[in-house]
Amino acid sequence: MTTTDASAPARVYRDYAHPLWRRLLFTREAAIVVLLVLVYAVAAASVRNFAAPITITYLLLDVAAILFIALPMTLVIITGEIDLSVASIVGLSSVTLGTLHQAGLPIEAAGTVAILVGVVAGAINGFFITVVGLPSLAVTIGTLALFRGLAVGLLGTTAVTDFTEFWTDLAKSKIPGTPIPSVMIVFVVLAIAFAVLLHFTPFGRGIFAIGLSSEAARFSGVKVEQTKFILFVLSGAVSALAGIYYTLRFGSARGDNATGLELSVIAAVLLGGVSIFGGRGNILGVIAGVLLIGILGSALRLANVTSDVINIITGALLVASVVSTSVLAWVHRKRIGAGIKKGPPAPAQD
Amino acid sequence: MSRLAHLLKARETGIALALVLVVVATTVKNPAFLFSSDGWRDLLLTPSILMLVAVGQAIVIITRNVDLSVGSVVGLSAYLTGRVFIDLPGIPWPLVFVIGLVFGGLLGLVNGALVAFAKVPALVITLGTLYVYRGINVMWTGSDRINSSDMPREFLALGTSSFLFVPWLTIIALIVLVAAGWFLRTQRAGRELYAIGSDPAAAHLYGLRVTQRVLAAFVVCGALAGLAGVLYAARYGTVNSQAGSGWELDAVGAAVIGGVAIFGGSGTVWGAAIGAYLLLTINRALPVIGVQDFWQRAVVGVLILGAIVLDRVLAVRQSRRLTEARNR
Amino acid sequence: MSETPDAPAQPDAPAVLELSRIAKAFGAVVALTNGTLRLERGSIHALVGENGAGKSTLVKIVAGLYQRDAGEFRLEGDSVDFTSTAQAKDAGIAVIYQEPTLFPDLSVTENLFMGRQPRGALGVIDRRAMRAEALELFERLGVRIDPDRPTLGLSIADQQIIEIAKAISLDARVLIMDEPTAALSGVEVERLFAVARGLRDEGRAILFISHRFDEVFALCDTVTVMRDGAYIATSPIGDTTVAEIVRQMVGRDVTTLFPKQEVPIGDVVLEVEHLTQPGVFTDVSFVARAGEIVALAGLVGAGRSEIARAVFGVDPYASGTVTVAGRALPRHSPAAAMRAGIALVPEDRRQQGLVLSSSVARNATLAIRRQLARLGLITNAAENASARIWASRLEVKTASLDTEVGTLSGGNQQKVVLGKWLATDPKVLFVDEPTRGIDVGTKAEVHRLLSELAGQGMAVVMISSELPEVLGMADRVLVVHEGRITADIPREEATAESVMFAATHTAGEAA
Amino acid sequence: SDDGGSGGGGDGGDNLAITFLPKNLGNPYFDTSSAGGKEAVESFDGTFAEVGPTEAAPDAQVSFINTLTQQGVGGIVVSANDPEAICDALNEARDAGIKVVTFDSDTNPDCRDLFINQATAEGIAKVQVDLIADQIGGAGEIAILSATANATNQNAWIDLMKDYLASDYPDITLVDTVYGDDDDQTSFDKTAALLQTYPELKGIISPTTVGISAAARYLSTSEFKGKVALTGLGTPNQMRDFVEDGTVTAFALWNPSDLGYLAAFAAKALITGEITGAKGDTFEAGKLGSFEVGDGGTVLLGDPYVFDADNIGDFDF
Ligand SMILES: Nc1ncnc2c1ncn2[C@@H]1O[C@H](COP(=O)(O)OP(=O)(O)OP(=O)(O)O)[C@@H](O)[C@H]1O
Ligand SMILES: Nc1ncnc2c1ncn2[C@@H]1O[C@H](COP(=O)(O)OP(=O)(O)OP(=O)(O)O)[C@@H](O)[C@H]1O
Ligand SMILES: [Mg+2]
Ligand SMILES: [Mg+2]
Repeated sequence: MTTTDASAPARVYRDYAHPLWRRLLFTREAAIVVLLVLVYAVAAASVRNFAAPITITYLLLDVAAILFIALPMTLVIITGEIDLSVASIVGLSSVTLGTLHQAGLPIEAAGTVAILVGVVAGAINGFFITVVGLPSLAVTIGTLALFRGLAVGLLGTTAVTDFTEFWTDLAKSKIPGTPIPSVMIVFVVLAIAFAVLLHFTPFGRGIFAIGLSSEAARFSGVKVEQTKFILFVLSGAVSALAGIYYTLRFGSARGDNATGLELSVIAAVLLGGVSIFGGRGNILGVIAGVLLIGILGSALRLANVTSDVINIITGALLVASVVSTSVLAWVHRKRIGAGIKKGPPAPAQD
Repeated sequence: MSRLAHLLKARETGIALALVLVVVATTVKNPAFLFSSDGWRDLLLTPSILMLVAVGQAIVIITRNVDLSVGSVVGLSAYLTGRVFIDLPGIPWPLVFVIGLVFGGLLGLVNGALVAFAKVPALVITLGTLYVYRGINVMWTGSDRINSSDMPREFLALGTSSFLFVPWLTIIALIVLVAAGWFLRTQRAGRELYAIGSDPAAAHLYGLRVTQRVLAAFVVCGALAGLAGVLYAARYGTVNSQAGSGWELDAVGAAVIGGVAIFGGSGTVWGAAIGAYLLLTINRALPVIGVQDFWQRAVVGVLILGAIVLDRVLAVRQSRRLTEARNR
Repeated sequence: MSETPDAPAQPDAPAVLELSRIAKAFGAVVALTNGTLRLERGSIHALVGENGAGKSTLVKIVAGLYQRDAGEFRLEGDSVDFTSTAQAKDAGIAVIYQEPTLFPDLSVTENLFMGRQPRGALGVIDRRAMRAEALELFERLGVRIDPDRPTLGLSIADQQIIEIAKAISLDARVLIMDEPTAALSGVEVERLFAVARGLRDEGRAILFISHRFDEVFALCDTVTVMRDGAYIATSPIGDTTVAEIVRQMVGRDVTTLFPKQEVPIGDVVLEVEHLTQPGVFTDVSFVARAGEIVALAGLVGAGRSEIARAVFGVDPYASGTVTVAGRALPRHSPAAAMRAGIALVPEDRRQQGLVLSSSVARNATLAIRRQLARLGLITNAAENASARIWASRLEVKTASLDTEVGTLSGGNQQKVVLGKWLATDPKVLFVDEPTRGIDVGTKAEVHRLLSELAGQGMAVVMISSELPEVLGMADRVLVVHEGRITADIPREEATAESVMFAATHTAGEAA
Repeated sequence: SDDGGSGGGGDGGDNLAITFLPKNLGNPYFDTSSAGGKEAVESFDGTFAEVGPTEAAPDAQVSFINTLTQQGVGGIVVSANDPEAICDALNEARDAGIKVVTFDSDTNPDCRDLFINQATAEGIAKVQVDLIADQIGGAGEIAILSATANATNQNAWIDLMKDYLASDYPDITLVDTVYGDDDDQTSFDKTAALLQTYPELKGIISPTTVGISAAARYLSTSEFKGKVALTGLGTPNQMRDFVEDGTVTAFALWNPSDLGYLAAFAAKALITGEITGAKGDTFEAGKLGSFEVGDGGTVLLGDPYVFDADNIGDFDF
């Protein structure tokens, strides 16, 4: 079946409007990666001791929890939702692990239960957001308090610290012959899994479609609610995993572990080029975003810059990154004048 | 519809009822919660400062935005208050209120300008300024702190003393609340804030000055956070670089509990104020009722969830009623 | 535009509103090339033209929402340049936009008076006066709407009435109505006309945009026709005919447009039985056979789209069954419907049909992303390959496959939606207003395509508000009225009269 | 004088770059101890620095310790937020040749070389209980307002206080322990809650300088002023007003400045190899004289000092 007129010259469809190098180079992600490399190079050249391999070890150990949680958070934000309860789930998982271990369970079993707790926590978020239909920002502000309260309530003043050395050492061990912590193996596996899920599966295509237009996605057979539910459960599970890592790394299970981490995660994800309106972002950019914040912090601390200045720089970077995107988009619109952009306020259209 | 029926159906009524319930239950358990001069004073006083921040937050949320930097603004302005007293000895203390308001307003202006002109999401911008403002605060304060001895007695007295059994801070907060409530309900500009939050695209089509109004909402929110910072200094007497940290979620929580829809367009500052009172009163009541210190956060979380679910149920019921009314 | 004639001769007195050679482009999309219009005091002026002719764009330029790229805009003879809708409002121009622009959380009264509420001392809004004024307005329009309820959940018709009331109460010298009657019933339309005539007699100028010629002829005294963003002609209503206007609108005779091939009709593919969703549609039963084009006709708001959406599973339904090729479908599951072989080209292409800020390739393959996956993995290469096939079959005009689909012209967007669904190789294809907003040439192409698809054994269910399209394309016409199917008219018996009669009368009354 | 990574090797001699890592910055108690440390380090021509988190979070100190390890400082003087969480980081620092001295709040003994104890835990617990018992007349309800729930030193003292109360003051009941997180506002509000929850309350012990000053500030303006006794550990500068206005009669503390001073000298002695941290080692600590390492690698500063209206004027820290 064809409607092509045999006499008419066949139209040629290029796959891409721009060559590969341009498409790769002129993206938010590329900008972040370039910035990352630049910052690393400048720091290595100018900050004493920064170039040492141990920097990489410490840096990765420090940002590992953020890296983990950033993965599902990326997917959640791409669907246009948000999960503020992740750090509280870290605390809850840490406390679960600690209490059960204290009660005599081996780490493997206690860890499994901790992850299940994370799954349940994520499912609670998912239930309120997709079944009851509440805004995720409000729901997860509530569960942020709830999960943290449970965590702190369960352990009270005590902290569980008597973890088997095998596990606490494992959490900090390096891949033999490299400065890279072995926990990065787990991360790389997870990151590949999430990247494939987001960028190379029908499920991932659905995630993007939901973020850009959930109505159009629903009309295309994307199971919007189910997808979001799964993502919140994933977010809970991975946060719980991060909680286990956190606990073992510091050898201390406490209810207030990782307090406030949610904002660091979200800041890093947004810096990595994910749009808070949903529909845009990629895993590579997010990883670069997390590492950028980590490297900046590590280099500045080594240069004896105080944490307040580091915070200012982080915040300013975040603001600059979105404002610059918005300004670039505006310039782009001025130049080619397309009238369609996502995000309020846009004039209603026919 | 009679006024009474109207009042009973208002979204704020349920939450106000919950507040009354908490107070009554706690008082029954321990009469001192209400019937002692400190109990009465703290009941009114403790939530007053958060209330100011929640009122500002509600105004911003009504326009379908959010301001996460309020906690940092409170901290900065509280420290500024102390610095003013130290660096400008003899300054008449009422002037610091003006300074706090203006200063907070300026910080709000930065947020508002970025949101309104650069057209970037408020959540991201104010998350960024949350870090920046707090960082500036820490940099400025260092390990310094303001002690009560640095501030004039009359000013500090504001933080605790009362007028006709109502603490001064509460009176200030109430005046602001009434003014904000009055403005939002009776002034054109106030109604336009609702319109903008209800449907920004329609507001644009309609010719409302969206940019200007959103900017103003952020300035007001910042100014109220600034005022809250001044009151913080008066109430707590000591200010270090962490004053007000974490208040952003309390303020958003208070507004949401009080029935301000997170996607804008509906809710009142009265609701947000009651939400703030409920949030902090629960916090104070739980130990009296016998809930252990550590479990209180969990109860607060359940409460927030309960409030938004209730709000949702009411909204669904109303929309069903409206649909049925249409198919009359 | 070589065929563009000169603007009408200029009388001496300046018109209230005068537009000449207005141009406006949205990036690659040229909406207006020569917007020309002269609106006189005490006159009701019709503006007609096909979908996408640029009528609404012209209105939005007058309203100050868009700024023109070129041309002249005079108000009472003075050149003006609005940069905001507020300025236009202040200059005495009231606009009813094509899409309602109400604030759902606010009360009806507040919606009417937003930004110009009556005020008392201290600038306090006088709610009592405002409410009284609202009631008075509704009285004048002869409608009963509770002024205190929020506009959330109001029917499209009621929303439209509020828009009208809002515009009237502005007391403007120029009133522009962009398809105000699209959602109204006969009684309400009559009321509106009475009010409009009253305003005309007071000396105001009214611009009336409509696709309904009967209304144009009943109400207006002058008519201006636009095509492809350009002015075609202005004539006093008495000097022209429907046929003449249509010829000016389309540029050729319309009868050649609807070529439905005669093909043998096969077995029943889709069977819908007793579908009911309270308040939306009731006891809807119909079948569609292989090779058949079934048209769902009816007035706007009759519930045709809702029926299609429910069958496809996007909307829920309370009772009834949907069967495809003998297998019953679960409710409320588009994924299941797609697996069974149903496809739906929705009416709102920009919201429902396309992910506007995504690429052509991603859109064209969104519905078949699972089929394209190998071992669960999907690649850009696979998507591009599939998208290229459909882009070339439908001759989509796009620079590349990774172009944002929102930047394509409306017709090409519609082709992408069609391609997206044809790629699923459906047994039953629902098309809801498939030719809305697409140009004449493409329209013929779409018709040819639908006819070809039927010829290959697909069952096509077409929802259309254009009677000629329905009559030209359909093997069978099902008429929907207030959520019920009131008539099932075979091709031979389908005439404008029989369809319109069924569309405006309940089942009992229908012959 | 401090250019960050200056530590690495010094000029052939011992690396006297000593960095203080308090629980958090902006805490007057630690400001004073760091000042003492600075005085000491300068007196022996070392390089003094102070780094730290803005909030007393358990894990926040780790990245600072790591950074110091990378910078290769000679010694770290730290007050631990969590006995366990920073342990491994400290051990890594020690593996890199850095001497680790804890002060004020200890870690597990196997993660540091020395602990400079401000006073024996028993002594600290005893002085506070004795003070409150004296102020409330030996009988009635009391409560404790502590720092963070996991603070090592506070928790140890509180346990000892309970034992001591049970054995020596059977008529005093400890009704509750609440946690102000070493945060002014939280401590302030918790004080209010305590007073309301326990109308019969006779006294509050706050074994933390942040807590006691916040509690004093609340009390000074409340109806309970003069009725509910308050004591604990506070700095004279913060408590002066409240002692003068009668809210507080007496409270205890050691001299934090001396504590920092001693810790710095201990670090120096370790770095120069003068001592190894073994029991029985002795070292000179400048103006404070000579000290001996006791059991469990602990050095004791002395006994807590009681401040009251008569002597508070003599102190400025
Ligand atoms: N904001 C916009 N951005 C891009 N293209 C636009 C925009 N608004 C209108 N267009 C395009 O301009 C052309 C004219 O649209 P317009 O809405 O003026 O048509 P119309 O005559 O009102 O049609 P209808 O009868 O369907 O209302 C169309 O091709 C449309 O797609
Ligand atoms: N009572 C109502 N309340 C709110 N929205 C309504 C109501 N009735 C119809 N609508 C909306 O109005 C639009 C037109 O209604 P519907 O789709 O049922 O009509 P239709 O017969 O398909 O006509 P068309 O497709 O030509 O608009 C739809 O978007 C529908 O959601
Ligand atoms: Mg139009
Ligand atoms: Mg329809």
